Amino acid sequence: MATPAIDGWFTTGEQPSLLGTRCVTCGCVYFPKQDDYCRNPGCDGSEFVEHALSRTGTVWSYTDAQYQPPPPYQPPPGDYRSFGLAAVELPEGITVLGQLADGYGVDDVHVGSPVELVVETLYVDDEGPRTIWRWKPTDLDGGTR
Amino acid sequence: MATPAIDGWFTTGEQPSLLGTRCVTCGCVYFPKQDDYCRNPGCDGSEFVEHALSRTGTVWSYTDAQYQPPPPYQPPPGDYRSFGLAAVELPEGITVLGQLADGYGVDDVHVGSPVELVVETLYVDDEGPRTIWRWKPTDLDGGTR
Amino acid sequence: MSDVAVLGVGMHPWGKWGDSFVKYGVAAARAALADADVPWTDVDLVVGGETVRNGYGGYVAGSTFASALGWNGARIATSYAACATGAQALDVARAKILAGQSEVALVVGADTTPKGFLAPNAGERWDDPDWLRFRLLGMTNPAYFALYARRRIDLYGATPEDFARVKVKNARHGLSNPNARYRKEVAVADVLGSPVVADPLHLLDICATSDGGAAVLLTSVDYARRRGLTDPVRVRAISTVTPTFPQTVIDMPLFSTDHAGVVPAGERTFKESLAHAAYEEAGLAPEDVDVAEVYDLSTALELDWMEDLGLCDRGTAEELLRAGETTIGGRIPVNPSGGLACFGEAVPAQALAQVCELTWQLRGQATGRQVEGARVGITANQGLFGHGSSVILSR
Amino acid sequence: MSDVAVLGVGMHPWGKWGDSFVKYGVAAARAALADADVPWTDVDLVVGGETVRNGYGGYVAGSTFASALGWNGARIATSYAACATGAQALDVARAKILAGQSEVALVVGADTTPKGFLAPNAGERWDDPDWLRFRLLGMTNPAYFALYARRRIDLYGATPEDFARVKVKNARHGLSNPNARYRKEVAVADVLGSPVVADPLHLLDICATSDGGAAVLLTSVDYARRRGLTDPVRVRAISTVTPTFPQTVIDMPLFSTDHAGVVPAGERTFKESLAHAAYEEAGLAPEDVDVAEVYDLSTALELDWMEDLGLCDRGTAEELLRAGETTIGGRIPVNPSGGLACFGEAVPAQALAQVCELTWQLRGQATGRQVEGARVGITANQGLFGHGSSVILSR
Ligand SMILES: [Zn+2]
Ligand SMILES: [Zn+2]
Repeated sequence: MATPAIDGWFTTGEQPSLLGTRCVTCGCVYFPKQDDYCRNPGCDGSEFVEHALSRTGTVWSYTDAQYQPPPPYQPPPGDYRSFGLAAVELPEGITVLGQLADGYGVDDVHVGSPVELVVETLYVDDEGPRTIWRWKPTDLDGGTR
Repeated sequence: MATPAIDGWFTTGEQPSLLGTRCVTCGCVYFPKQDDYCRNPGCDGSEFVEHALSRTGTVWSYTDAQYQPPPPYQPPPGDYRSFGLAAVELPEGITVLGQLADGYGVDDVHVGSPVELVVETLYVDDEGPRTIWRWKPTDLDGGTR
Repeated sequence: MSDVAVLGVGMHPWGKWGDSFVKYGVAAARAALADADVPWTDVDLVVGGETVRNGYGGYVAGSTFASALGWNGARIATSYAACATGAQALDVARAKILAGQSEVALVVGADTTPKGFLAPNAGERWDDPDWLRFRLLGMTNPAYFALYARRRIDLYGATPEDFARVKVKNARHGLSNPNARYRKEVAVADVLGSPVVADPLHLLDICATSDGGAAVLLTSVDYARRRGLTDPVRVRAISTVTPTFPQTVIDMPLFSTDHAGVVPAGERTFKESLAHAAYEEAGLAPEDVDVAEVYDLSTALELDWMEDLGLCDRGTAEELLRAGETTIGGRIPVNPSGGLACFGEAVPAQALAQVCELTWQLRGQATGRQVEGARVGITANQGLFGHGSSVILSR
Repeated sequence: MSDVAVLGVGMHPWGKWGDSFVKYGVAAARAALADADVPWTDVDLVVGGETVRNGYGGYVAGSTFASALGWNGARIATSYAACATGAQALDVARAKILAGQSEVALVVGADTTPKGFLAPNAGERWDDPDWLRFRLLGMTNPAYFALYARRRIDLYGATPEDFARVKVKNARHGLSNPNARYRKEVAVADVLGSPVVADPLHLLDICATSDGGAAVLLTSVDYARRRGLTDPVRVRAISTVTPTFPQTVIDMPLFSTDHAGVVPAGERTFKESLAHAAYEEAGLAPEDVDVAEVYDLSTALELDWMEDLGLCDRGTAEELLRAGETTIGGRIPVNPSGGLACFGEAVPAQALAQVCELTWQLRGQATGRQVEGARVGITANQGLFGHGSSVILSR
């Protein structure tokens, strides 16, 4: 059975989403989760609730990894294949990094193009597949490119 | 065959000695070896020759290790046995740390008592015994203790 | 005018909490800000005491704390100096204030430490003396402390009972200190009955490693005055001098002393010179000191420090101790906070914790451990590789 | 008077020498002392730029260099601030001088770096973003640089050829620089023919990691005058400001920006604010700048920096580049040293190397790469976790 590569950073259902926290005092959202202190300099809040981030957003920028990254990166089984990476602006005003979904690369996105969150296998270890969130392009033809 | 636990720090013959270096410019002696720059603030020497330290000296202070030290310490085979440690003043004016020779402990030395350098097995690895310099008390009865 | 004001101090209690060092640092920082009644947004400089055992966030402690408190555009700096880290961070903050480049500087140190002996980070490093001393000699930190302790016995007639008395005293001092980790009476027999770690030192002679955090809010004297504080606690000296060659006392984590055969050794040992420079800078003398916080990594080291600070002659610290003169109420109380004996060591926070304690003492706020009428306090510590510090505060 | 004098500068050539970082640092320090004709024993403060990849000696760089040069009782400090380390070390030295606590301060940075991608230290650290970004995303440093480069293409019409032109220019600049590691002409076709590492960046767009060392001897203006130097190169500004919340540009090694939904973003980006603070402190404007040394971790980043420093409007750096205005002889030469393109990055030394180069430029000693008549120079760099610096020197 697939398990997340890290606990508590995202949900894994049909409509997965990233899990951050929101400061109860000022409303600022944090990803990864912030539980102890609010990083808004005008707020000394210390109470947080879990907050699911928007599942869709637009590409702020993007690239790929044409060489295998060094450890602690865990390569998937088989020969190395490059993968895409994108920083995605979510409507609530936070930009989040992620790999591009399997099969998508830098030619499938441009600055401003829409993506949605998916969960896919990152690597496989003794306990089976380990999953991670990824950004999947949703408008392959409608871009301005 | 026994090999030193570290290369070039000591000789292993019948009269073993620690190997340091001496600054050709000012004569300051260094142990461990100093090869690149002289640490005498009044000297900018950068040429050094190997220098064998005195094989005998007097105890500056001493203690033992009654608990097994953490890695990268490599314990010898078998149950843990405590070992002695001493800082020894050599006649040329340098004080050097070392374990006490096998079988000797804190009751066998006192501040000012004489010791001489021996080489013994520190631990054993795939390539056999690994040796280290140690200080051996030479006047077990003549002390003022 | 080369003074700066200590406007606020704060700590996160020492213990083994298992949280991130950042949480302790933020708690201490907010406590210091609250103590001074200064808003975070007034802070124009954050100096972090680095911790080298907590990933990248620890290497960039100034940034980590500034970010956690909320980026406000303040300048940042990060200092590292082993056990003297906190004092050096304080020194950077003071210099920036005296240079007119900062008015309100927050200095923060915090650590999360592993159990047991402090050991080097993972990996093989055949050119790193701190790694090699474990590999080749099994020479732990307590073994170095034991060398110094043994010399007191062989040279000055100290006894293991004397060392135990230091622990007994400090345990009593720390009983009601809310930030101390250990708050329990200890008897001489408890110390002598605890296992020997490195002869002559018992487990209870040696300080533990702890989690903890401490913060000091330094400001210009002008800023303090504008806030109505005309008589704040002031930093009078921060000594961070280094040894002079040849250093002839074996120093953790080294294998040897310097060679004294060519250049003669100086008149003062390194630890003596730390205190000497502090007194010179403050224009004060040992006789002026009312209270001292010194680095009792071991009980015996506290006795060394008393002499290094000039609080008594060489070889006579045991006399003062036995006479009760270093207890609160005595002539020169040492470690009224309870010292490392009650706190355990949290490296980048420790020198700042000393400053926190002296501030409370000089303000008369050290409830349950107050040195009455204290006007001048001194701290001392020593780290690896020629680091050390001595800070003098006065009212 | 808030200036300090740059009395001496020195470097150990960049390369892959395989020696200890200490050796490079000592060589650079001795070169700076010789350049200034000041004896080591005059130095009263050593500030080390820390390297976190070289064992304990690297963590305590100030101590390591002071000890290697020979303990002389000087004060020491060690600074860490990722790529801004050298500038922060310089800032500490300047503050101590301006505070009247030092007259002659030696600032030293040196590094030995592994081949290939910079990767985190060994060990599992599930709360360390620098470790997690590799583990969860495979997000290397060049990938961050590529995000910024791609935005120039999509937003401003930059091309991979433009990026290659930066490399061609810098390679030519560095041809006769004796401290540069790479001294070879490069053609646009060479860059575009090299493998893509992180689209759109090719191998030759990205700087290597190098061994190297740099040192700067700072003194009070008084000390310089007493030595007969009435017109030394002066430090006019050292900006080490941090971001303001929310930081809305994704920053290495983080997973996300701050949330801009509650507190509105400030008017300047972090990198813009670094330069802005430097100009304010120096009382100068971008128009006053004759030469710039900026952190070209990638070719495209040099173009970003030109705009961040106000040397041209946003989105117009390519125009200047194509017109040859950033070449020596042009309106505003950028990276006359050859930049990181010719040096490769040696983290704690790099920001000091920039100051060395500007010092040579302002003295008219940059043989083979001299920007004629240069009177004002600016540097810029950015490190991880909200670190960055901008230094202004003038004659
Ligand atoms: Zn909040
Ligand atoms: Zn010499």
